[in-house]
Amino acid sequence: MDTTFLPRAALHLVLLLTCAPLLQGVIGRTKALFAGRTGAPLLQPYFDLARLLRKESVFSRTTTWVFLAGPVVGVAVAILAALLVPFGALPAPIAFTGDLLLFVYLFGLSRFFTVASALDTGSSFEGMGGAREVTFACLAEPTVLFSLIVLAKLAGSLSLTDLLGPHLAAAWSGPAGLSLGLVTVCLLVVLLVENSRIPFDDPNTHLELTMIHEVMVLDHSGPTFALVMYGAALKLMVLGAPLVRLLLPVDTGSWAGDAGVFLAGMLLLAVLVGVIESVMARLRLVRIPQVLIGTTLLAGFALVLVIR
Amino acid sequence: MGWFVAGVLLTAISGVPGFFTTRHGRSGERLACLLVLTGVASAAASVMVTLGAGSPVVLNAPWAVPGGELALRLDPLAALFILPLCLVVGAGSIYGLGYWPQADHPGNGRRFRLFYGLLAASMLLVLAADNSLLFLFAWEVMAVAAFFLVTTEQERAEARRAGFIYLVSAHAGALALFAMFVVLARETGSLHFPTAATLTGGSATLVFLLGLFGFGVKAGLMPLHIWLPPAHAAAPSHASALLSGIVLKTGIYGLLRLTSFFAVIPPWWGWTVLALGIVSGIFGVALALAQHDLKRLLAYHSVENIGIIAIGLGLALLGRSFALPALVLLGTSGALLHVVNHGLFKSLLFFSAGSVVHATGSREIDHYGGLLRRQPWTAVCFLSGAVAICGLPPFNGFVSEWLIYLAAFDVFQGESLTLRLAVLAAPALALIGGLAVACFVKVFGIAFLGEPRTPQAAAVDHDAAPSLRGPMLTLLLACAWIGLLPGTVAPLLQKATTCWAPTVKLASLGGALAPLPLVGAVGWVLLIYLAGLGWWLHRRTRNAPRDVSTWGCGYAAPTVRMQYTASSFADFLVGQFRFGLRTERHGGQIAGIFPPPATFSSHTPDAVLDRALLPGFRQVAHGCSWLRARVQNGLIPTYLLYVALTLVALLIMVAH
Amino acid sequence: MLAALILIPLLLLPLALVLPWYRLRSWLLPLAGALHLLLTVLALGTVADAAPGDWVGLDPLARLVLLVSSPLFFGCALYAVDYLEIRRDRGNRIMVPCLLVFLSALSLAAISRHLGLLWVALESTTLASAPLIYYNRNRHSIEATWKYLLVCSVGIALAMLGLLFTAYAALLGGAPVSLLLDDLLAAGPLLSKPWLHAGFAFLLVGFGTKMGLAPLHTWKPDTYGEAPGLVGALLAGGLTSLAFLAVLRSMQVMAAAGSLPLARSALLALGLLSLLLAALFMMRQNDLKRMLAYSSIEHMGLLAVGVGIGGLATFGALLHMVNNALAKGCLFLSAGNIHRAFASKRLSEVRGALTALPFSGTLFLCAFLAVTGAPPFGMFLSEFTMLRGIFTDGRTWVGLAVVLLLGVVFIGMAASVLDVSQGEPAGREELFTDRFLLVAPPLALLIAVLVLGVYLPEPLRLLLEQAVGQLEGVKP
Amino acid sequence: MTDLSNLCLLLVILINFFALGSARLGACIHAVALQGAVLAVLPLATLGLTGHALFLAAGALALKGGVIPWLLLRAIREVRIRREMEPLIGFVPTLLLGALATAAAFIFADRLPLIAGHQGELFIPTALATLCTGFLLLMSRRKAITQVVGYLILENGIFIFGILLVEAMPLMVEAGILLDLLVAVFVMGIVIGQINREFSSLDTERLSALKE
Repeated sequence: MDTTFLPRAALHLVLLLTCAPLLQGVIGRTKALFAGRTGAPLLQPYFDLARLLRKESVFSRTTTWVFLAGPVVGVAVAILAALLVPFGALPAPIAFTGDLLLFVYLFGLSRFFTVASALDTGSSFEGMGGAREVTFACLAEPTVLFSLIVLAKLAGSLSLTDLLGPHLAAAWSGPAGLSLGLVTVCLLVVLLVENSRIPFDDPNTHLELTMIHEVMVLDHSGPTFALVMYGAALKLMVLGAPLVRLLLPVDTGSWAGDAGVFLAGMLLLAVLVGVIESVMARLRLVRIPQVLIGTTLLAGFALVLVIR
Repeated sequence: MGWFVAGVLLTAISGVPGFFTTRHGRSGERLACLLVLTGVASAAASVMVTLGAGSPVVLNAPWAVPGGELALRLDPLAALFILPLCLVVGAGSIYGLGYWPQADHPGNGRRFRLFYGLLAASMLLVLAADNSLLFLFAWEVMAVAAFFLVTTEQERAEARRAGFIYLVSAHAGALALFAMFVVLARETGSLHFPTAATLTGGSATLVFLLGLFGFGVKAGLMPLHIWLPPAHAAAPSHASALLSGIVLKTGIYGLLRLTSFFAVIPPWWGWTVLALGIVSGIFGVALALAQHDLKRLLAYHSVENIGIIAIGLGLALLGRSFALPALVLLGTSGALLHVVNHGLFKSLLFFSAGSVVHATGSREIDHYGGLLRRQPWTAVCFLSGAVAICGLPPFNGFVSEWLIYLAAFDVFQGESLTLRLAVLAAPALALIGGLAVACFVKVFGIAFLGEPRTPQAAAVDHDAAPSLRGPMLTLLLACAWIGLLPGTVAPLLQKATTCWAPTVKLASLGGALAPLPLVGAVGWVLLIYLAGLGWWLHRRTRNAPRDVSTWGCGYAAPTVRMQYTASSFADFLVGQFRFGLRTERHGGQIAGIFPPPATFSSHTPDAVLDRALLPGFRQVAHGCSWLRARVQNGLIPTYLLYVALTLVALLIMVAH
Repeated sequence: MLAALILIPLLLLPLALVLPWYRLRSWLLPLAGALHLLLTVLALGTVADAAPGDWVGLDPLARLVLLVSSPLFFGCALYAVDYLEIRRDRGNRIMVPCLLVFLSALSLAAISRHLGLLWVALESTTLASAPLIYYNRNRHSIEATWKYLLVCSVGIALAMLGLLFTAYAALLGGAPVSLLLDDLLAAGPLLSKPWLHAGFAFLLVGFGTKMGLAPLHTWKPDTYGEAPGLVGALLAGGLTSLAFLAVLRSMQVMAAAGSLPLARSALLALGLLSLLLAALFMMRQNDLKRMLAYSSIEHMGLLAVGVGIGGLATFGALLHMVNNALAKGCLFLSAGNIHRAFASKRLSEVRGALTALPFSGTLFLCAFLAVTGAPPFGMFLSEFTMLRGIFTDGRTWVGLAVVLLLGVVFIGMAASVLDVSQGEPAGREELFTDRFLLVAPPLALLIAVLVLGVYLPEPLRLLLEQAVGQLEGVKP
Repeated sequence: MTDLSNLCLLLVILINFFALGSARLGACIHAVALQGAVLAVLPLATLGLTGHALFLAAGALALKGGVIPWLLLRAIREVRIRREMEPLIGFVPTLLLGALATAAAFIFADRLPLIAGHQGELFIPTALATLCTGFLLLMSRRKAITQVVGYLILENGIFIFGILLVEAMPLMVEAGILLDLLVAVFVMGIVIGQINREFSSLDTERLSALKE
């Protein structure tokens, strides 16, 4: 632990905790604009969180402490994972060989508890949502690993900070550019799946039967629901960070500069997500596994490109 | 070493005194438990001393049988298997006091404890044996003892069938090992185990194939896993824990020991083990996902975990073939650590499953529900076990899988292009992990959360008794310890790897190669976060109203039958594996506007046993009886004809 | 003293014929057995090896066979007391004398050094055991007896011709024409090969029939299936060992004449065939005792294979002969108890022996484990030693085949035995329960096998070594 | 005296064929008795009037020519069975096979190395031919008694061979052998009686309840 650990960690956390909800706002705004509406203010997510925190929770008599564990783990994991991933050119505060696997498995942990807390309500809808969630996650896992392998092969290291290091700029133009592109696409798909976005899920559908992620949190209210939403926002940002770094591997040299670039990138990503959500329709449920397996194959192809 | 032998003997005879006590008295079982505890304690102590000593402790005494020799050898590799064995056996014997008390099982309790002790002792012997004959001796005793544990409730047809399948497959494996050790002896000229990395034999291929079969059957590598699910389901839970947690590992130990003998490892060995591992891992967990019987499900997860271990072992073997020390170190230590971990958390899971079965009297997951309120301790233990077996931080499962991942990534250090294909182990592991999460969320959610699905689940009134709770918590602590302080086991893994591959120059584990302490540290941070947030949320929602019913999308009168069931939870995911599983679905078709009551059930038979082996054997047996009816046709003239023909044949033979 | 071995049973014979008291007559058997055992032990200790020219005498092989058969007979004799007690309806007027004659003939066969004498003794055992097989007096038993009598007599007749051929080989070779073993061994190389080899073929067929090597085994399932348990034990444990001894004698002659490899390959062929047949025919065998008969064929096959390989394998085979006799005794006796208790030997009707007969059932299960070569029983050691011999000899494929067949045998046997012993007892007559003398002998035999499994006494090892030396044609 | 012995041997072969061909059980048994009697001549013809020879002759005459046939005749009389042979394969094929076997025996015997004394004598071929005949009867006839007859003829063949090797067989052993033969046939007789009681026929094909 060098002396700069604490300030760097602090910067990371500040960026994460403050800016995460903003992304949701941006996505919402983008969609509204596409739909020709004015839309909610950019800071709407903050207001929602504040309102929820002020409210009182109501719990089904079926639920137990596991019901609370879901949101808690979700937020905790997101914050912890943020310490393992570089924000743009800002290196991760905690970086060591193999931290990328920790990164992946932490989200596995949060999924475990999210689904568990959904099942805790005993509602068949939430059970259904949980089943779909784990299915898609299973099918997405190999894609993530393939992409990470490609990046690791390029970086010759097993730490996220090195994986997303300055060498990417050169790599894009190099022979590995194609596989980098494929990897980017795959990671984008994974981002959309993991954050339950169109075309894989519809965050603001109004029919429980069609929901995947949203249906799992039907019973949350007040502070716990605030945690759920906040966790979702953090997750989007944490999972988006590598993508941003991939797409604009710029090193300005100064912390402030790097942070700025990163934030800009995140906002662009949010806009992109918004655009996708606006222009695409939601896939039929049975199609989603096929798409995910397709992405896995893409990632595999990217891997083949780099190891030969 | 004297302590070790004493421990073995004590454990072996632990069940005997019980036969001289009254049929219902508790003294016998208490004495047995005490003997087992002292036995494993002394064995463990001697192993600890060995590890401290550094150089392996050996014992060579004469044994008056042809080729026999009482040769024992305790080295770190064996120690790594013996220590969890001692822990699980000890915990199991305490658990048995509450789970299988003599008072409730006057018929088979004493027999059970006799063979429990025998099994433990023979396994200790297997792990310490340094002579083929002694090894086989202990190996077979182990198999037979385990058979009697499986058929403890031999009045149940299911148990008998399981026992038969187990006994047959165990014996088939043992016969292969007979042949293997004999060929080995032909190479080395003696039945004493050769020293590591010395063997350069002509018939290495034969030895490896025989060994792979013999040990693979015991370890339950797909497609040799046939005996595993029925046996684990039929045995009493602490026997299942022993079977799944430790007995399987003797197969892995055998493979490790065997491969350690050879100076050069052909690449195809590594590839074979790796492929088998991947197949076992993926299909094991997929089959597990499709099960509704709690213990069968756990058994299939053993197949999966053996697969993970095999992946690590395969990578290590490749590392030796291609001379990559880092790969050897990571693969071996990953595999070994996973051996230990699986021993711990699988036993934990079986113990808690036993507590559930004990309380509800059913093994069907769909008969449970809402048990968390009724059995909080059991629920916590099962939950931690589940998190651990899914390889999620901060528990021990993650550490070992993490090491194996690192090994998989490490293949890029090698020059060979074919070797790099081994990196595919990583995505496979990821898939396995994902499926495992799905499966255990299912089990935990359906069994412990929601509302009780059946009257007997609702009627559960007691949590695990202290004699059950103690062992479970011990194992839980062990899991957490390895998960949060992985650095502490690194030296042991290092030593074990060294005595598996003494010729390879190894870096130090836990350094830059695999910073175990940091992993532990992150685990601690996670715990702190969880504690903080959880505390806050608890404070914030302490007096929130808890008397409303779950939101049923406007439906006012939901019943417990409406809850998502285990099969429906798994259905969507299992559907993706239909090509390999061939789940049988019965009913469930509804028609009309006002459909009549309909039932739906799905059942996933074992791909190898139920679909291939049993029908095949039926055919063969039929052919045999046909032939017998022809040859042994009961007519004296025919019989005399045989005599004449034999005579003629022999005359012709001797004429040349 | 050797003469006493033969005479004592014969002396008791008239007693058995005239004694009016049923139970006392039964007790004659243990008496004879005990005396015989005592004398055997003394003889083994004191009597020196036979000198050339003796008609009866001991040598390592003979000692081995005596050592095996005498305790086995004693065990069966003790068992017979209570057995005959519960079979008063059938009486023991025939059983006891026949068993006495059997014992006498058995000892004669074991110690005779004249092949003709050996032949006579063997034929006498056949004749003496025929009435024993007919003990149950029903259609099946009569049929079994007839088959046994005819097939074995024909076989043994062929053996006689084989002896004559051997003698003719001596005649032609200009050696002294005699069937004394020592003369033949001395004549060794002089014997004319064609006659000797042809003679060996006849001998092998003849004694092989008695031993029950496939495809000469045909009488075995019927006989073992219908004979009472103790007779089955005596046949499977004692008689087969004697027949094996006879085969070994002829091998000795072949070895002396320098045609050992030929003899070996012949035995190996028959042995493998027996293993194969036994393995296949044990599948789905619906009759408990017939299943045991096939198991006996399997073990005869193992012996033949072991001797057919030679060296270490022969050592294993001889050790296996000892184990086989003891284990088969236990197996047949306990199976007999189960048969009595359930009044049936159809697997479909026998269930849950462990629960119904705690002692016999357990013994049966353990004996099953013993004969299938599971430690800690002796057969594990002998089979393993045989395998070592086979592989060390470089016959990898033979070894693998043997292993495979052993596996098949295990599957077939386990299926039946587990069905019999486990589960809920169904349809048994309550009148039969374990009695001391019906349980103690098999238990003793089992313990003997157990001891041989964990400890091989030095004298026995030496004896086996010498016997192997004899077979390898090494002049003592 | 070789011509005498050869004559006897020829007679033996003829009797073999008669036994193979005859349809009447009684006749068959008488034939065997005659064969036994003829065999009794052989030792005297070859060995002269030695004690051993006399013993053999006497034994053969008494048992093979007398007692055993009498036992068999008594058996069939007691059990009052039909006197047909009831062959599994017809008489003509049996005869043909018998002829073939005999020819084979002669050829085989020619191939075998013999000591000077036995060159050109009929002993060995006859012995083998008789052996084969016995086997043929055993394998081709149904009735239990016929099988006993076959067994007897088999034994006769061996006896013929044995005459060549009297040195090898001391009296005691010979006695034992003959005794065994007697007892064997005796026991067989008893068993036949029992079979008849159980099955009311001597058809051995009924004796096929035990199979597999």
